[in-house]
Amino acid sequence: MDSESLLNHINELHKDIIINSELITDVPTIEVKPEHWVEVCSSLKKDVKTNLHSISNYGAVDYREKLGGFQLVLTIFSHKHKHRVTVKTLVPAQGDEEPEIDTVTTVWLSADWFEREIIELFGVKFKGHPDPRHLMLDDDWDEGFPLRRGWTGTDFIVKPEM
Amino acid sequence: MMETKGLRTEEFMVNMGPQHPSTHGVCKLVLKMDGELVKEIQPHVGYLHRSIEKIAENRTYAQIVPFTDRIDYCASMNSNHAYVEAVERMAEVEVPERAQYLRVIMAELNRIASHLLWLATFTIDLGAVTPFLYAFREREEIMDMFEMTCGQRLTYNYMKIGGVNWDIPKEFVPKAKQFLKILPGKVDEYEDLLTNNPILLYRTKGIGVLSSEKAIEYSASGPSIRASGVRWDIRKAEPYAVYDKFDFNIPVRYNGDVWDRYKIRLDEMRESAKIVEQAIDGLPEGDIAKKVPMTWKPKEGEVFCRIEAPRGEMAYHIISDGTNKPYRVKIRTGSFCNLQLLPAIATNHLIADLVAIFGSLDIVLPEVDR
Amino acid sequence: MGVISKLPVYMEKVPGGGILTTTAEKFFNWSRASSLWYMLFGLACCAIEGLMATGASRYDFDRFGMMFRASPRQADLMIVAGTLTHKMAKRVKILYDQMSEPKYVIAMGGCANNGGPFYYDCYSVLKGVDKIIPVDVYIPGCPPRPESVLEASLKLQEKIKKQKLGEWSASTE
Amino acid sequence: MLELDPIFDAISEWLASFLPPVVVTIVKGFGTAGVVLGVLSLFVLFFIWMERKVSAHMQQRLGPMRTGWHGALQTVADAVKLIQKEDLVPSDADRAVYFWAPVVCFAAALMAYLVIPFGEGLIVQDLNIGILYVIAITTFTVVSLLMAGWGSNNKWALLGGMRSAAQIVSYEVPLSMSLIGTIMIAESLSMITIVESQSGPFWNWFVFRQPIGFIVYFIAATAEANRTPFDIPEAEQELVAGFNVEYSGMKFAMFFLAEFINMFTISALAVTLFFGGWMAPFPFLDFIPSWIWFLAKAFTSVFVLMWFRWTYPRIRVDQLMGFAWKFLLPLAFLNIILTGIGIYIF
Repeated sequence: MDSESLLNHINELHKDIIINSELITDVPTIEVKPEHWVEVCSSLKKDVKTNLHSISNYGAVDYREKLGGFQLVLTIFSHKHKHRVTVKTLVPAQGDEEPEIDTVTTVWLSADWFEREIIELFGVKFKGHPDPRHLMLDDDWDEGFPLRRGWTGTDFIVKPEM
Repeated sequence: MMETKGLRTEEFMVNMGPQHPSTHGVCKLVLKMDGELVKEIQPHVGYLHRSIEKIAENRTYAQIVPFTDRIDYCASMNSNHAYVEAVERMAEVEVPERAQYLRVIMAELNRIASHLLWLATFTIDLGAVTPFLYAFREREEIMDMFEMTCGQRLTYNYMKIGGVNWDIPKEFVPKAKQFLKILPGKVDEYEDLLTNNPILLYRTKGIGVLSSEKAIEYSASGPSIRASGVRWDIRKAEPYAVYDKFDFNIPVRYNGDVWDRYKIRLDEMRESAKIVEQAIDGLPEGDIAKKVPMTWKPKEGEVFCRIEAPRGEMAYHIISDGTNKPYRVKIRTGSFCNLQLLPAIATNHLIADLVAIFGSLDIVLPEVDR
Repeated sequence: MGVISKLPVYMEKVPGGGILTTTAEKFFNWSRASSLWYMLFGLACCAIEGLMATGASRYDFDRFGMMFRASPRQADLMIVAGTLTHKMAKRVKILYDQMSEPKYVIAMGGCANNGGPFYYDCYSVLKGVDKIIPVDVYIPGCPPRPESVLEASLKLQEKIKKQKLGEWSASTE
Repeated sequence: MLELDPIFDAISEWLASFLPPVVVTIVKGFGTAGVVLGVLSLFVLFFIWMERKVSAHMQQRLGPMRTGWHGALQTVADAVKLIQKEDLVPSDADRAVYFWAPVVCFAAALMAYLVIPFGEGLIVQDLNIGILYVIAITTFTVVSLLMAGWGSNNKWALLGGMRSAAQIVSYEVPLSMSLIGTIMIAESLSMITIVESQSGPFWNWFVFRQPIGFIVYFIAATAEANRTPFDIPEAEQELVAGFNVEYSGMKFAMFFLAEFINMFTISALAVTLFFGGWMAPFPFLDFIPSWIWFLAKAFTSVFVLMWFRWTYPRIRVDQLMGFAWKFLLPLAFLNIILTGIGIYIF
């Protein structure tokens, strides 16, 4: 199945849920609302034609100024069909808020560490995450969420503009 | 059975690391042990978290390349390659063919170097010290070639957006040819020392079995998944650079134990040597880089691009907002997922096996922590 | 430690003790300089160059009598090879405290010296290992070549050979 | 000519000429102990240097080069440095046990030399239960390693100590069994008698009459001395440094020296029991002093042990046990039966 027909297939599968769909550098990319996040993910994994069993990448982007929230970008792929799909969702947040969304560790086991990283670096909480401790940062870290835009901490030296 | 009434046994916790000879860097494994038996493993990482993703937000596209060297210091060329490939794909920059060939030559040489380094540390994990030094002997030859090309031994900063920074000197080709001639013999020598050694066989066969279902479920990649019977190599599946022009095989093995992961890397060294040989023979003349101005600004957009690094899939998700600095760079590495599956395959093994399994997964900690 | 560091005090009371002290001093310094056992402790990129490549056949630390020990108790020299993060810094301090006197530290590479490429815009890296433990020799480079690591160990040997009995390590100052 | 035996005799006669017998015995005792300790220390210094040189040349390196000729004084420097090191005791350690462990280890290693004949007449005391004594004394090492593991109050050290206990106790059995064949042929437990019953050309050596016994002995002895491939008690990659992880300075040096003394003990025992002790391979070579023959053979054996160490990977702990009980022990029993049949026939 080439990317275009795959995108059509997914669009058909979740006709009412998908907000936006496009091909980005030949990867089918869909955007869903946060409330449909787990539902879409698990159906993408289970559907025979998509069969997306592995996580390729899972990260967050701080779009609080532009779109008013954190965007989760999940790229998943299938060893069986050798294709991949990107799923996005926008978790609404303003200022220092720590928004919450359902976890996808129930769908993919390997989402565990990716989500832990997002929790500590962006401050997006995952409902039902089995082990929401710090992964990269020290246990007693209390300087906020460093990957948020405009964050500064005590030992953080910004490079002067040349 | 011995009468154990009245004897009290106790499980105990042990911290393996962050400074431990066989965690290959600064990883902490919290083990729950029943005597020698490992009952529970909890990896703790982040001791080398260098916030490269944060730094990347404040650097121009060209300035990020040196940081990619340091993500996977055992295979810097491959990290470079992943990053420049991603940026070029996003901004649709054409790369001259000679540069593409040079990238492939360097990336594959670095794959051999990385596997040699892995072999060295893996044998040391099993208690054999001498093969370590033999593997390093060959690695030094590759380091020499890199050094004559770009002046560095470990962090090369060789590739740039639109091509490569330096052309190869004229001594490079004869040196590389000579190295490729001796390499298969040397790999056979390691096999003589290790593969035919019954102790190594006992230590590795049937240990730490990773089934193909589990490998897929945990998103494993690289040699670790290929040893479990999944034919997955991005060089073949989604050819980037000029990999589609070369004739090479993807070694696949089916048992998924430590032994298979060991054998597959030896086979991969031979295959990589084949690619380098073909690339050197077919190296076209021409420019080594397309001119990209200092104040270069790609148009708005995003890209997700992945390549096959020695430790599995290495991918960059880059978002551009139209300025000269990327809005967000997310780095996905092979070791990050491969370390995650360690508890799944190493529990209920002896501690000596845990060391062997950890070694066989070929984990480099800065790749996990970034 | 202990008795030997007080040796000059006792020796002064003996006639001709001064000469004896100097000779003993030379002998002890020679022994410490030519038997630097380094701890098997790598942090990042520099570990490959500083510990593995330098220990391997082409450069060979063993020529200078340097041998690796896995346990900090038995090591004399700690080569801080690589980036030191805040999370790791506490552990490095513990390791340093576990080493027995006399002990020496080489800070290898830009990151260990002052944060190196991770000085600006980085929230998790300690800007220099000398903020937590005393350092004897600094090696610049990212990563330094194995030759410069050998040079550093020779410089450290020179430093040890000039030491007086009783003022052995930087931490006793 | 170069035989050392008469020198010692002369000294004791000279002492007896002006001292009462009791004092002579005491002086002789301390003197011999001093000589053995001195000679052994020299050997051990040499072995450590040799180990580093042998490993280096096997690995295409040079090894120590800067201290003396080809680093010959390297071990001296190491030893003097270790004396200067601070003596650390972990705060939670069991102090008495922690302190005595290296002492017991070192003493046990030394005591075996009471019955090892270094040359013709060069033996401290020819006990009529010589072999039994050596086997009994070398087992003390277990106690010391367990003490070290327990006393350090470190989990890695404890694991190392337990491993060594399991290992040495298991290998003690095939080791003793493998020697029975030799004893049956020599009809004695005394070292001197065993060596003398191998006199004549080299095909009289017991290694040709007891090949199975020798192989079992050598493997079991390698395990007893904790050498690779059986070095699991201090497996560097698994247990950091095993039982000696918390030891520093002189205490660590004692463990280190004891390891090399043990290595020489098993070599010396192999030479005595299987390679004709101080005997020359051919009777016409007798003009070379006996102690030179003995040392030449023992050093060759030490070299073989080093060769093992730098070639093989480490075996796993359960495989190690299985190997001792399932393979070596039956083989040793088989050897006893074969020897019995052989003696009955001839």
